[in-house]
Amino acid sequence: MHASAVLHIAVITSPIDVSALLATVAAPSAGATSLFVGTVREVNEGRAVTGIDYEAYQPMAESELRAIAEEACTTIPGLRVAVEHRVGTLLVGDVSVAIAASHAHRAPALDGARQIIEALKQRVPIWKQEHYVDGARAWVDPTSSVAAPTV
Amino acid sequence: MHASAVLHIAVITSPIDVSALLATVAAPSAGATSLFVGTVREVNEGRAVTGIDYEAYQPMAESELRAIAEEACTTIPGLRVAVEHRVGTLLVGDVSVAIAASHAHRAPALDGARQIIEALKQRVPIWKQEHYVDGARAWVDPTSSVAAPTV
Amino acid sequence: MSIPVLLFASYADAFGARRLDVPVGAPCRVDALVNALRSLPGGTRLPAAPLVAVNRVWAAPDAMIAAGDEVALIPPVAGG
Amino acid sequence: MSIPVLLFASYADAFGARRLDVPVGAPCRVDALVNALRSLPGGTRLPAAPLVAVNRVWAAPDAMIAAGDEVALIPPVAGG
Repeated sequence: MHASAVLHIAVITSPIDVSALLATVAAPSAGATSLFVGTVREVNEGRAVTGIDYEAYQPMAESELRAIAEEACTTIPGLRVAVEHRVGTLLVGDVSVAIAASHAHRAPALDGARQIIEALKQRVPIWKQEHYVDGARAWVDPTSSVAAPTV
Repeated sequence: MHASAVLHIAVITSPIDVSALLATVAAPSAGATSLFVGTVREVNEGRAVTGIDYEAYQPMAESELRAIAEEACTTIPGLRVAVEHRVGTLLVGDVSVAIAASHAHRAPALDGARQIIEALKQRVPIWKQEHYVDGARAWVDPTSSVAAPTV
Repeated sequence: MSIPVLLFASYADAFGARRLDVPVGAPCRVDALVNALRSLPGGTRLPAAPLVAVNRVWAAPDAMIAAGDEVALIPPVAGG
Repeated sequence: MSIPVLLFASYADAFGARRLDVPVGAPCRVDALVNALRSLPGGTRLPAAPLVAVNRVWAAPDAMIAAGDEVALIPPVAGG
């Protein structure tokens, strides 16, 4: 069994290269890779979205992402992980987050990627302001059902 | 919510292009994509593997793959699916199977990809003969713990 | 008076062929065909309940095989 | 005699700034700092229990803030 490894963690403004993430976690010992990709959707809670501004508390976002990845590598020995989150202004269809997790076997790889995206959504200090077709903007607040309009 | 769709199913001999699969299931309505990739591992059950010959009962493999994908799209409304399995002689690190499943939300996308790989392993008439460093070859029989050596 | 059967992977190796004309008349039950296969050279290497597909669909032991059906003996699958 | 607090996203909008010097002396508890923030213009828009990070680590309401610590008020996160 290959050693667990957090191979790459980054919060970036440039486009995410999912192929590079897959290559990063590839290994002769890995028989399975699970890649989760989050993309900007054209609608959220019934409102047409044209784009999203992602903002991060950069240093803490990176340290939390690394902590989450390391926790996954601890609970899942042999897991190899690479995660990127993109910030700045993204358009519909742009990739906002990508998580690649590989392992000798499929169940740990699938569990690993899922564990990471769920933790990311809870703990990583990143926020998104949705831009709507009518020109309105609102910070998304998952803790309340309605996005808090700010414009 | 986008309609469910089995966008692409193929059993091929050429290398699998995972980026193309991701593009196939991409949609403005999809906020999440789960890609599962199976690769040839350098070792299986303790024996060093140099490569694998994959053989398929081609027409039934395709029809079972399509049936599995359609079942996933039925149980998970809004799921968009693309699946490719590669046959022929593959080397360590080559991609043998790739499943892309997208959806508006992450849980259905993650569930969909997983449901498909599990069903594929149960029902799709494809077989693998592992090549070992000592020149031996053996068809893998998941129903028995030991691969049945044939050479 | 025989039924052609497609063979794959370990079963093709066992019988030394990818296609075999099994000396049994159609129509017949799947399990009857399997029993006939057991008595052919290499047939002893078949497991207790080998999987069979008729016209590319999984077939139960009591399913009927008609003349002209595409019959395949399916080793334990190992895709992915 | 104030503690600089980093603000982000909806909180930066609420207070009209990305950084605020909160008129309270260090050391002080996290919840004391939050209460001081509530009384500033825009402070009423804070939720009941806003998240706070001290030196980039989540801090409980009873955690202590020392002089020089990096303190950030963290709106409900929405990554991914």
